[in-house]
Amino acid sequence: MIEIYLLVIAMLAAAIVAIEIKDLLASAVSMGIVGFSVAIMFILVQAPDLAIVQIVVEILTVVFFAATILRTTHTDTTIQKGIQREGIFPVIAFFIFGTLVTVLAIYALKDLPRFGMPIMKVAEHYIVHGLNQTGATNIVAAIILDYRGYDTFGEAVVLFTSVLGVLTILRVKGRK
Amino acid sequence: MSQRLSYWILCLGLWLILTWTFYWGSLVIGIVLSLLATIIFGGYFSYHPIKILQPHRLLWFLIYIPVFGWLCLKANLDVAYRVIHPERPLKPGIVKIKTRLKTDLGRTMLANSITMTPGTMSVDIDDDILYIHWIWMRDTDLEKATKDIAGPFEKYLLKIFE
Amino acid sequence: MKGMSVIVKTISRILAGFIFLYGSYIILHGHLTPGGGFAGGVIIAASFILLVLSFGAAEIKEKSSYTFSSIFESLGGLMFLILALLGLFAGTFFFTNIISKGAPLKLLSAGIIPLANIAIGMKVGAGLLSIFLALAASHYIMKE
Amino acid sequence: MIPFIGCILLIVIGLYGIITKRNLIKIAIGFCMVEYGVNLLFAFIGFKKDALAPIITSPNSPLNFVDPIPQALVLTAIVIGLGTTAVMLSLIIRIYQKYKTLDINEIRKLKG
Repeated sequence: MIEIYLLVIAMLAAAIVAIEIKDLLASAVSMGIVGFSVAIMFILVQAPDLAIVQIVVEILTVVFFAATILRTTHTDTTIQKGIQREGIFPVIAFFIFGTLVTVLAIYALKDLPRFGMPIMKVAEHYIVHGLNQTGATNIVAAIILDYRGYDTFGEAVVLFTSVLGVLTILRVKGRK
Repeated sequence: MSQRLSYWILCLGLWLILTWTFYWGSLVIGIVLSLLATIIFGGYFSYHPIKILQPHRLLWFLIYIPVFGWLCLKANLDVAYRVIHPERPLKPGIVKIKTRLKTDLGRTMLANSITMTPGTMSVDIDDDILYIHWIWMRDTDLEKATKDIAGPFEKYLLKIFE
Repeated sequence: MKGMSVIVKTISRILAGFIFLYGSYIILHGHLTPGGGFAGGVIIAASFILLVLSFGAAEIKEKSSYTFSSIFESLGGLMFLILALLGLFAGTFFFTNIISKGAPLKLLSAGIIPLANIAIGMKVGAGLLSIFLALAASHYIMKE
Repeated sequence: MIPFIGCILLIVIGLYGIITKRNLIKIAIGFCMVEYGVNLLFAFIGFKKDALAPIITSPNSPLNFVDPIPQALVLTAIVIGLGTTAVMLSLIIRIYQKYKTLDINEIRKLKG
């Protein structure tokens, strides 16, 4: 349990560094630290599938960010000391929205089951009958590819659309 | 063609280690996948298969591992001594050395061995010239520096990879 | 983007195939062990990305790699759709597992799940590879 | 309860980046933070004490597993997140090519 608390603290610290630091490359690397601590926490809450995907996807995310930063610029020129006149409105907006989100989230968290004691009504059926009905011993694979195949299909469509979007945005000139 | 054969053997060995079984379905899939990996990536691989089959190279490699461990230990103690010593006897700098190894794999192994021993680090490589960052520049002369840094590794690597 | 030194090239030459094999292992054992199409597909994409990064974008034939990755992505999507429609053709529902389940805990079991994993892996890997080529490879985007 | 609050705090930090930062890459990083927070919250909700990962290792083993459904939902969400991040980054590259800056205030002034 204690290791989850420590990792949460490390993750929050790295997140603040990633938002606040001036060098954009260092910012991307700090975001990588956040992602890797998320991956370690996935292992600690017994989700190895998620941990594998998170680690690999995190590496690719940092590579994509690095490619973008090499294409554009290295330093964040918008950071300056003190609060300017034009910078005060976003801060007020953040305070309003941040407190709103926090209060509402904590209010909603009261309805959730306590940490470590989930309600598993549907999952019980999948766990007990999963091996007989699908033949897969990895219950997560059985759910994403058999019980909830539609979900995965929609995901494939979204990924296809995003690839299409990237190639369309970045192409040199339109076809005549 | 022969390079691809050696790469195929390596890939199949990796598959057997990963699955750790001789179940026929898994074996057939492993052979097909190794072929696929060889077709896609094998063209970049350049190590002659005859060299894998010669047993004395493997023997020299087995000898090289403890030798490397001993050199690494000595370098560790040396760096620790320099850190603890009150006067900090450091004279860092970058020196040039010349290697006798011809193959890419041998040069890579030499550069990695130099990097993994504490105190020396290979910075760049240009054909047979290596640029080494050294924590205690004993000599800046090319011949002497080569003898000091690369000498102990090169003896064995020449026998393994050439 | 130029290539890196001979050390990086030599190591990545050896490792790229191994990474590809490991990704395939993750995909094919997705119904038995942690992993599956998503993770394995990204790992396979990573093996090609390693080659592009170490040899430089000038070395690869950019046009043909785009064609290859688009073909593989479409193939993956098509394979997944056909697997889903198989249940409909057999007289039951969309996404029915109609192939025999086989013995549990063996590689060749679980009906369409390994095949669907392969389809997902092809789709994810090829899609992410083409995203990477578009973001990082030089000729396609801009002539500065 | 405390791990849940950690996730909420990560989401709020991401929100802070999105709202107050003026650099486009920082805004993209803020979106990534929000995504991580949501994924982690889902995985934490499914956690069960002293239970194993949902993988059957032998036919007669006891079925004391954590909740697999949040894991299955998050698995697709992670890869979709990478896709949306890639679209965001390509838009950033195009904006930089056109305006030669990443500052959104400058871009607003230069528009038109």
